[in-house]
Amino acid sequence: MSGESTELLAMYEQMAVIRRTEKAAYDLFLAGLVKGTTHLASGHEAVAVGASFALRPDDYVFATYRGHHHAIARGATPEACLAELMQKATGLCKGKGGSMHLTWAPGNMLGSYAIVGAHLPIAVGAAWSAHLRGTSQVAVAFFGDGATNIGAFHEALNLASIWKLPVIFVCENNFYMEYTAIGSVTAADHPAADRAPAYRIPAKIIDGNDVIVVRDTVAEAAARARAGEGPTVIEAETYRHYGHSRTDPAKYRPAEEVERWLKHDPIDVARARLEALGVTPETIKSIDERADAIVAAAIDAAKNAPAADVREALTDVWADGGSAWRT
Amino acid sequence: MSGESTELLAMYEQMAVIRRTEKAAYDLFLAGLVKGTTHLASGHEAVAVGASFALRPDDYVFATYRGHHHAIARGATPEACLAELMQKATGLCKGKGGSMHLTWAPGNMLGSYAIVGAHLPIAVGAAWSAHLRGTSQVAVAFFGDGATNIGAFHEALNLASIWKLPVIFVCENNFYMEYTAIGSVTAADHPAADRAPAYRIPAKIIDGNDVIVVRDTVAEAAARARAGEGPTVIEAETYRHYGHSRTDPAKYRPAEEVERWLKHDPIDVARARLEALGVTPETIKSIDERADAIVAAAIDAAKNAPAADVREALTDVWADGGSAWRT
Amino acid sequence: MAETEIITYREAVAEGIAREMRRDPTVVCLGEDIAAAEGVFKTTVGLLKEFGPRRVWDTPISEQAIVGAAMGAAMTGMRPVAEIMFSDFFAVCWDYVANEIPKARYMTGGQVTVPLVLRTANGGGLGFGAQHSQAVENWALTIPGLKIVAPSTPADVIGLMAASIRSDDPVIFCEHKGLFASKGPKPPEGHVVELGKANIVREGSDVTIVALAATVPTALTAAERLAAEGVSAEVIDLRCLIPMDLTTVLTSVGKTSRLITVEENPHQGGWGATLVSVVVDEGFQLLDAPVKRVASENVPLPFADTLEEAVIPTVDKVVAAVKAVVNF
Amino acid sequence: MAETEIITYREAVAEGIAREMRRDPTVVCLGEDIAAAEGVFKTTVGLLKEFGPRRVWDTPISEQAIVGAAMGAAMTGMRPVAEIMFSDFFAVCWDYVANEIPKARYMTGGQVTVPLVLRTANGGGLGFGAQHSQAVENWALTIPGLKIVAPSTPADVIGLMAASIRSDDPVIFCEHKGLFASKGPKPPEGHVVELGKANIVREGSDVTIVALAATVPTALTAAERLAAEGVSAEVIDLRCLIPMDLTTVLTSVGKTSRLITVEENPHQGGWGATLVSVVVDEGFQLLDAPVKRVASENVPLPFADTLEEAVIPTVDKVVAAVKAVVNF
Ligand SMILES: Cc1ncc(C[n+]2csc(CCOP(=O)(O)OP(=O)(O)O)c2C)c(N)n1
Ligand SMILES: Cc1ncc(C[n+]2csc(CCOP(=O)(O)OP(=O)(O)O)c2C)c(N)n1
Ligand SMILES: [Mg+2]
Ligand SMILES: [Mg+2]
Repeated sequence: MSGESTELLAMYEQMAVIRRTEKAAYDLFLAGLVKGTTHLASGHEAVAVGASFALRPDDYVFATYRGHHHAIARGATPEACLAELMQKATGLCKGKGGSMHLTWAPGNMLGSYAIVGAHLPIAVGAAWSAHLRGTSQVAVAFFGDGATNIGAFHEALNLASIWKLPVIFVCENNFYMEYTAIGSVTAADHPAADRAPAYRIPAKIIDGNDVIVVRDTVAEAAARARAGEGPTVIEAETYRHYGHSRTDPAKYRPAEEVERWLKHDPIDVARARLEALGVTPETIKSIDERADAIVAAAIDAAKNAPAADVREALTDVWADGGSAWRT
Repeated sequence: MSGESTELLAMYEQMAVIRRTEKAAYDLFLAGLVKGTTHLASGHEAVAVGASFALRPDDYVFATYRGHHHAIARGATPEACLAELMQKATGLCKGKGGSMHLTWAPGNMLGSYAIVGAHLPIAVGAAWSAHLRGTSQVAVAFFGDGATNIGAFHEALNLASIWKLPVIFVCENNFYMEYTAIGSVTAADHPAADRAPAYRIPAKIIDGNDVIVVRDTVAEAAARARAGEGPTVIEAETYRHYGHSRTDPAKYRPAEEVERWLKHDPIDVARARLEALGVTPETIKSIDERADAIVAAAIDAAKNAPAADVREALTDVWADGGSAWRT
Repeated sequence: MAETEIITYREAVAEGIAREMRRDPTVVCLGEDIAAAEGVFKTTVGLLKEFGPRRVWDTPISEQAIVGAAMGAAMTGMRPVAEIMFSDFFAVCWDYVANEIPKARYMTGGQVTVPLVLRTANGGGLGFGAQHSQAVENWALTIPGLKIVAPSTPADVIGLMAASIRSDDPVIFCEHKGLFASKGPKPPEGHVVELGKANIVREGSDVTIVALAATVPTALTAAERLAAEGVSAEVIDLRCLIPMDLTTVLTSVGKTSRLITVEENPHQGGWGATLVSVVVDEGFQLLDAPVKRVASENVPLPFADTLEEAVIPTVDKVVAAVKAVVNF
Repeated sequence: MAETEIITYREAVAEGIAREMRRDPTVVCLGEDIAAAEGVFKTTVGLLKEFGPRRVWDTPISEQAIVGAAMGAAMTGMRPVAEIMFSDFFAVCWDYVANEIPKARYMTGGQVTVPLVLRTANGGGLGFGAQHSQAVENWALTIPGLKIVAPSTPADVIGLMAASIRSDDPVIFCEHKGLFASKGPKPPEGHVVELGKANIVREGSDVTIVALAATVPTALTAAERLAAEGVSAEVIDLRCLIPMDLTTVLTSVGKTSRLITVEENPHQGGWGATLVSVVVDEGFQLLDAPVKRVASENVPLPFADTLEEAVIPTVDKVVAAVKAVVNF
């Protein structure tokens, strides 16, 4: 197989694993084994995986509450993610974060942020730090279309631009906030890309469901960033397969639109590309099966893991590991 | 005299009164009679006066801590303004607001806001209210160049645009924040106007020291607003004659730049226009003298007014006039 | 009959708003997903349908613009009711809540009033994690110039919503997420509960337990358990933090000589501290025992149910605190 | 000699930062007008000159970006010291202070640390009006996960700045505007004051007065006046709200049996309330008199000097409060 086929196959596998992990999260939520809330990223896989394959392991990634795909793309295991959702001691955050706060520091996936837009300035700060330390690391902030109307977006883009920082702003434009269409509340057709010129930041609007396009666009932006040329805005158009959160049936989306996007599933797109590169259906099938197995094992392991340790409630506030507020 | 000469003369007089009031504030500050801080608007007069002459008395005006000119342009007396600065009972706000919070509700000058950018969404709300009540009133927010980098700016412009509200955003671009040049921290040449397209709002960059230009530009924006065509951004270039606040000598500004702007004094510009319209130097002189007299009387009256009533410390928190926090 | 109709706390929110919108055409609503989607907590169901898009507005994710616009509208003749979806998000528009809205009237020497309501889903217990579970009524308490309301029953939601919307002062209206599904009688039309009147929800003689919002049912359950053990607890639903009904509290402590507060706020900076500090000043001689505050631990709120329960007030913790002061 | 050199509180800020910047190359500063202009309060004088533009950064008026960027840098190997020019402006970046910085470590199960300092000019008494005069250390107190420091002398500024910058936890560092011109001995190099250690600045036996930042000199002056009238007051400079040194406070109350707090925060939600609530729980039997809190009135801060003085704590108010509890 060509290098490109091998890499695409690896990306395909990661997308397949994410898809199945999200499905598992959904099913476990329905079964009452995942509590609180979840915001699933099925349909968004190509954004996380394409970006991840364009980045170095030491680059920084910041995500939103819809961040399972980014955690996995940066190396967190499906098991640790599901265990976190199931409030297990083996969860990514020991059961203290939950679905909305998946974090995987070993992969420099530095958190999932549940206040819309909050992580954009934080990512700018990581990029500033990389610049100060001279490491040529890049920071990437993934955010939704809805985040483009909050103040932090504006401040982050301006600061990144004037300081020419190595940060990439990747908008996962799935056309909806929670239940409201982004177009109905935004004075721009492309909520992120159309605003980028106001900060002298170059922008690209891309098919966020084509993992190759995402990878190449992020790679280019990362190269610019490492060359000291500053930030880039990438607006990756995509679509969520589930509703906004939990069991939202997403009735507010026109059936025709849903159908069109389901036909443009990022996994199908990648499969078609693989086939075009001559990868056999059997090879793809074996990958699918491996993904099935990985996630099935993850579900099992997470289910069987011990519950979060209640003593952890009072740890990890301070760097010394504790939570003492008085002396 | 022509109608235009008469109006220009009236604007000239108001600018002359503001200029002298600011001078008085400065002198009284040096004399220890004005305490706390002041942010003088000498040099910015044409923005306030030109706008005010383009507006209806029932239109809303929102200003910053650099807002003396807007209070006076909307009908507050120099006496009440100076009395406020001097902590007198007869002050615009009974001595409770001070220089940074001049407010003159009878002229719908609904406040001076000392948190940079905060009043932009508030002005949008007044415009929304006018729209809801069907009054065809317009709201105007005056703000500095520095305010264009804060989140509230972004949120205000987007909301105003999508709701097509009758609001005018007037940036008094004096090229500096406190002591730092706006250009050094802003990813745009024209911090307000260059960003307007990101919100689909039309923008104009104008000579903010030419009162006629200001008046006509604001009049046009107000007409658009009243016709239901939505917001406008006006970037009025101007310059402050004093430092940022109190006795700041503004050493951070190049001498050549200061000189150039002092030669483009809005009062001189208006005087030249008056002369071009055939108004005699004597007429202008009589106006100058009247302004001298008004402000001299205002200083006297403010000095002689009773000090703020200390009992007022515990009034005006609630609409019932009191401040009881418990029952 | 209307009197015996049962309604959920969640439904009471929409009902309370609707009643005021019918009365007063200047009442308008704005917020994220409140109109077409009828609220992510379904607390604005029916409003768009009944009152139309000129009175019920969906907004972008722009909390500063939402609350700022509400303020500007309130200053100019409207009575906006703005929703902040989760109370944690007050942090992104805190300038309006802390610096603008509560100070406008005072700074201008009384020239302007700001009659608005900022409604929000407040509090924990649902496993939403550290950024979606906070009880933030104590943030508002640090800011003079805000009325702070936190109802515990559907009837109070309606009665206090009426008083809040009619109030000429700005009101922070905390709807507790943990109570949305709870039920109670639907009050008759015209039901108004005056701000600043605590409610003695259970009479008792051994100890006074002061609670608010979701801690009221916690306190009541604890009181029942204690009754079985021979301890008679008086439970006060404070209803409002500002105005704070200290008369009712001090009167009760005069009777019981013992005081416990039950707060969802973290112990550091929680509302009970202010209340207790007044009682130990003005009511020092009334007290026969230490005052205990059952509050959340001083940590962010964890996601896992068991951990969250370890952090927030529970019936067990209230019972233990009461026993400690009663056995003192 | 270095020991007898006198320095202003204002100069101590820059000195304290500079000492740490010399020690540790990961310490960087950012804020509005802090570099070329050396700070609007002249608290960063000399930093740009000594450390250059890669370590001292002027920013736009973008407090969310300032504090957010500081957080991102802190998570990735730097020790940023961010200035928020006036503490009132925490309101425009409150999300970072309340929801992001203090929760990151906990939410991630300890995966990240956020070693940063947010410095700010805090407090009133200078006639800057309602939006530039607040003492907001109590806002921070409502948020578990922040260390809160508020020095009262130049030596403490330097010693606590060292401890704050070296701390692996986020620190809110409140520099009191009313103290900038005050003077005191410049401490020797290497001076570090551990966080969470209160300072007994005057010993006494009749009453314990707990103060913070600008209320420390107020309390000390009151103590002198009281001494002349035969009342012996012990004055504790709390120095930090978190960690709160309750051991020192409880020990002192054990000796004096009487407690007064002097807070610039409004009474509602002020830090003294939390402190008092612990004392009346754990130290109930120590107390011989009501506890009084001398705090700001529950109103926004007025501009006029006389009105401001009527609102904030003064020597007269402290003396009156002490007399009331001593004569109880
Ligand atoms: C400041 C803030 N406001 C509101 C919310 C509630 N909220 C959570 S997700 C969401 C929609 C976000 O939409 P978008 O940015 O497009 O991301 P998506 O969920 O589509 O991935 C909203 C409004 C929040 N978390 N934070
Ligand atoms: C949110 C906020 N940050 C910082 C400040 C401090 N500050 C007051 S005025 C000012 C400069 C504002 O510059 P600009 O907007 O250009 O207005 P100008 O003073 O030039 O009229 C700053 C930084 C503030 N008041 N509010
Ligand atoms: Mg979206
Ligand atoms: Mg300026």
